[in-house]
Amino acid sequence: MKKVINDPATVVTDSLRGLAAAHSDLLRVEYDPDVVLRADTVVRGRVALISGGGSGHEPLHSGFVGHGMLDAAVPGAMFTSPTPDAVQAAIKATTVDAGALLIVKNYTGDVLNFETAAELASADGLDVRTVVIDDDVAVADSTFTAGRRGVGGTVLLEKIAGAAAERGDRLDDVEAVARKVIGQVRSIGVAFTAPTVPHIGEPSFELGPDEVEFGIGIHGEPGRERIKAEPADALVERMVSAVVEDLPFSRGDDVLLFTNSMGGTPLVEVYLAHGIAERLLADRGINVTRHLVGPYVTSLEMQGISLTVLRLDSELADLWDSPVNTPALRWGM
Amino acid sequence: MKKVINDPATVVTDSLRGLAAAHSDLLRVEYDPDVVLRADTVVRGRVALISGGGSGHEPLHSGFVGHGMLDAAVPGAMFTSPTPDAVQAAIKATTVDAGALLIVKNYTGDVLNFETAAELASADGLDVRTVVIDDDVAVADSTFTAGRRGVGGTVLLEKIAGAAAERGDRLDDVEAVARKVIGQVRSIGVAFTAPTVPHIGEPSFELGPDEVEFGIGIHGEPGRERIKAEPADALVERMVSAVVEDLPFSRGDDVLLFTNSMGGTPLVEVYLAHGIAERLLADRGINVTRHLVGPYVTSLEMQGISLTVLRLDSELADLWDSPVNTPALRWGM
Amino acid sequence: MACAAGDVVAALREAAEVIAEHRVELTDLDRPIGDGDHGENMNRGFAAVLSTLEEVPDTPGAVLKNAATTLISKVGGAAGPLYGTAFLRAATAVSGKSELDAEAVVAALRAGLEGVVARGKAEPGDATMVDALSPAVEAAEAAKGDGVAALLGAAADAADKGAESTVPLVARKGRASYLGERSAGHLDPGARSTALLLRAFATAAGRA
Amino acid sequence: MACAAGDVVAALREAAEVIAEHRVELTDLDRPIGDGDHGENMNRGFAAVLSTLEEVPDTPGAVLKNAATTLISKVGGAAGPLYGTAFLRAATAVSGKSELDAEAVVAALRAGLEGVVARGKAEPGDATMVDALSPAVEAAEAAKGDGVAALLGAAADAADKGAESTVPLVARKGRASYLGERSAGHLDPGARSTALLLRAFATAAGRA
Ligand SMILES: Nc1ncnc2c1ncn2[C@@H]1O[C@H](COP(=O)(O)OP(=O)(O)O)[C@@H](O)[C@H]1O
Ligand SMILES: Nc1ncnc2c1ncn2[C@@H]1O[C@H](COP(=O)(O)OP(=O)(O)O)[C@@H](O)[C@H]1O
Ligand SMILES: [Mg+2]
Ligand SMILES: [Mg+2]
Ligand SMILES: [Mg+2]
Ligand SMILES: [Mg+2]
Repeated sequence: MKKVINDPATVVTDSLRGLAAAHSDLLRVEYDPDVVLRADTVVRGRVALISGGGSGHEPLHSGFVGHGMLDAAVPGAMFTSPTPDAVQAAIKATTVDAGALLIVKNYTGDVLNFETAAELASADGLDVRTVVIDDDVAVADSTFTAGRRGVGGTVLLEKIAGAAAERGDRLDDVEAVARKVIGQVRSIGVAFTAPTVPHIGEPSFELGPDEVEFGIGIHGEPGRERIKAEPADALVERMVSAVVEDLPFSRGDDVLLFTNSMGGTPLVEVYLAHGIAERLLADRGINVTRHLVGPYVTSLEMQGISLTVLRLDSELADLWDSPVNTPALRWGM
Repeated sequence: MKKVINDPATVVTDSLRGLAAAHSDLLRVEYDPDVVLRADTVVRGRVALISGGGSGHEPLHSGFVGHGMLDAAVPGAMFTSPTPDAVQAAIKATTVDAGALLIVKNYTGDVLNFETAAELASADGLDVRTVVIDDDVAVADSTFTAGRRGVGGTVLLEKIAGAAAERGDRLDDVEAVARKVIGQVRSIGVAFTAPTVPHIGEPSFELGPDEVEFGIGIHGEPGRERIKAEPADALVERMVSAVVEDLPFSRGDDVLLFTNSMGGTPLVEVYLAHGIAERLLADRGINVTRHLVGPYVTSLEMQGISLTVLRLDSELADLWDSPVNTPALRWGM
Repeated sequence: MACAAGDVVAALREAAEVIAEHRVELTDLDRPIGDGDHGENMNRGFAAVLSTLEEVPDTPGAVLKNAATTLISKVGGAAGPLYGTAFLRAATAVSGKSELDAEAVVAALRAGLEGVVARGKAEPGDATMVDALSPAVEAAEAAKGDGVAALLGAAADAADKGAESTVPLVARKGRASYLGERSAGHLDPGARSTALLLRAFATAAGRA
Repeated sequence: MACAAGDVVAALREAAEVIAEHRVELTDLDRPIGDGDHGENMNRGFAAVLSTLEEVPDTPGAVLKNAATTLISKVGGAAGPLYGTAFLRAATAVSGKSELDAEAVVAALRAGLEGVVARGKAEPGDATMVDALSPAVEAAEAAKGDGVAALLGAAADAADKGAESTVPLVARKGRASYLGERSAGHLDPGARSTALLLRAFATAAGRA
């Protein structure tokens, strides 16, 4: 394993020091427990939006702290949920009178740790709610399983809920818009290689030279199915139909299409996939009116891509378009 | 080789279709020859800023087309300079009365092809100049060699010259500020893995499990020296001193520090390196007043990072801060 | 024989040592069906527990409660809140007592199991730590007439078997469940760590 | 024997075929010391030249000029403008002639060499295509009394040797120069493609 690190045990904290140096205008970092906070001061009457999870998915979540998006991000160890004390520290630093919404990706660890923190904060008299995003159609949704994972849709959720919080919506309304996004967003991922977690030092799984994991998560867990490598047209068709048939999206829908690099896949391929996906959606009468392309929800150096489709109405489109100023997403200011 | 492509022969064009779909507000693409153009109309009195080169370095250059940066990008085949007819098409589409500046990375192929195009355009009565960026300190600069390569500094040059063109500077002045940037910017890169060019299908070079190429370019050409893998502190120190001693940068300098991912290195490591580099510069009394961190000048999926340092004065800092709106760099609007 | 606070401390020391020894094994078990961090998570947590054991509180319950808080804040992942809750419920079950007899140890184990189930909603057969802990509690109950060391030995044996029983199962909770049918054929890492912890407790009790 | 436009076309067809056959070899030569595209570049260019050869212009110079324009716009990289310039200068050197005798062929080769040097500023010994082309021109000059086919054969032989001579050299132009000392020990891909082109021309001339 060759990586730009000093010590697997300190890689997350060491990286946060660079993040803090690079973006001191937007955010500040507190250490032990590690939390990333908006640089501007906490505002009375504004709902605090907080997210977090295992590290290794950068820019998720720390790169989305700033105006119009997250008030705090709580980075856990690599691929490991942060602990409740860190989440509590983020809540304490950002939450005043209007309460807080915690955005949690649906993994047992994240759900348990964030819910524990929310309970403890509620016991302190704060109105702290959690929403759990579970947009990955690769996982069968059933009460007999841990349920679907939260993946690419998380970025869209953080942006849209962040815009609602920024414009002063009350907690009920921020929560409602968040639940609307969760209800209307679906994702699927594929991987060509496995990520290497620093403290393990070897790839999380092995793939043959023409094997592809279909329905991959973002933690190096293998996908739902192993398929043969195929041309981009066929692969993207497989992904688009998995996503479209799930919600299902229908003819006439306006959608946001988000084509994501899992980290190691070059941008040239991500745009290539995006172009194909847009065409395949258009063939089905689905209208892509908003676009996002790039490495936003990654799994370290894993090669692969994911597609996320969010059905838009005018409220969601407006919130998406609202100004945002974070290290990784910025427009309108 | 597993990649999201249909055919190595059409990968660049196929990818441009996705770029065009994703950013129709900012740019439009013309095909055969392939050129990426600003979506808004050409303005009389404004210098056209054009760059380009082999593909595979995305977002360079296409991702920097837009307000305050490039008027056109000319993407060649993978790692292969575009041909003069494509550069001429870009010149014709963007250049009115104020002339054009071509930003060329110093590779024999790019220089020859862009200069040929510039000569042909000059013969048509247009004022077309070229500046050649050669910021890579890994290569010995000598009239007996092809000279230094153009690498990470190219992004900073395109941003700053783009801001000068946007505010209406005359060609002489845009060229002068471009030459100032070229005179004050230095870079160095390292690689842990080699990129795989689609039409070749295998990595460009082999590296042992603990070998690092020091002084790498961005085309899969091996570096100047092969070293043993070492902790981030030592590696970044080696990089910082190569850069600082070259210009040299001195105590009291204000600089922009740009820490770049070569593509396959996760952001968490890039920020980690950035934090170390900032500290090492501070130790030398060099003041980092502007920051850029991320995958901006890549070499497909190659793992590695580069450091670029630009000495700032108030003119360069102002131009850096000016509004920019491109797919890959955006602020102030 | 009954356990005083010092005995619980000794058991936790033994647990920390065993977890450290099996760090790589636990992580390797978590790689094919999870995200390859269970050994790291457990080791980070128990190393932290170890570092808090210098000052010994005066009751077994207090020792367990400190361990619970440390595990909740240091382990992370799914295992952190689950083991944290288990230790917290165990602590509550025996709070106030200065020594734990066999009855009390079984009550603590059962409370721990109930805590895991309350938090994680897993049932036996879902291929989780519950598959080790649940038969362990039954075996402890059955052996409680033979004293603390013996009942913990019986619990550890049952946990080993229970952990083995996860191999053919299709996981229905935790990350492994994302794999569907592909999760079958693997030993659940959390079940294994539960078995290791119980074995460590039995070893420490046997020594006392 | 002298070459008419049709003979130049035949030579270019042969060249396109030889380049296609050696595409992988040229790319492999470019990988350790360059960016691994020389075979692709040359093949893209000569395939394009081939596709323009249906309509034969009436002079050798016109055929060469068309080839030059196509190479400039299709090869890309360093080799594109260099070979393009070589063909353009060669075309200019023989423009107007309807047939090329040995003298004219040598003049065309020499003009091509001068074009490459004018554009690329490489000197013999810099480990570039100049190391193949420069001795080839001298050999052609020396053999011009023996007719076109023989002088091209002599040129190809000299180019082969010249290409081989780049192996021990430290490159001073092109991408290979970035490697410094590490560039020694490799055959320069452009020198190899020059030798292949001259061999193809000699083969075609031998057939005519
Ligand atoms: N809902 C659950 N109920 C009981 N145990 C669970 C549950 N989810 C996960 N586990 C246990 O946690 C173990 C994984 O722990 P760990 O790897 O540390 O956390 P994570 O899965 O978050 O990376 C699994 O092997 C399983 O035994
Ligand atoms: N300045 C130069 N003068 C002469 N030949 C050169 C020069 N630079 C490069 N070459 C030739 O070009 C060849 C490389 O061509 P190619 O791989 O197609 O282009 P690129 O280096 O741009 O990828 C080298 O092997 C060398 O023979
Ligand atoms: Mg985990
Ligand atoms: Mg090239
Ligand atoms: Mg795990
Ligand atoms: Mg080349």
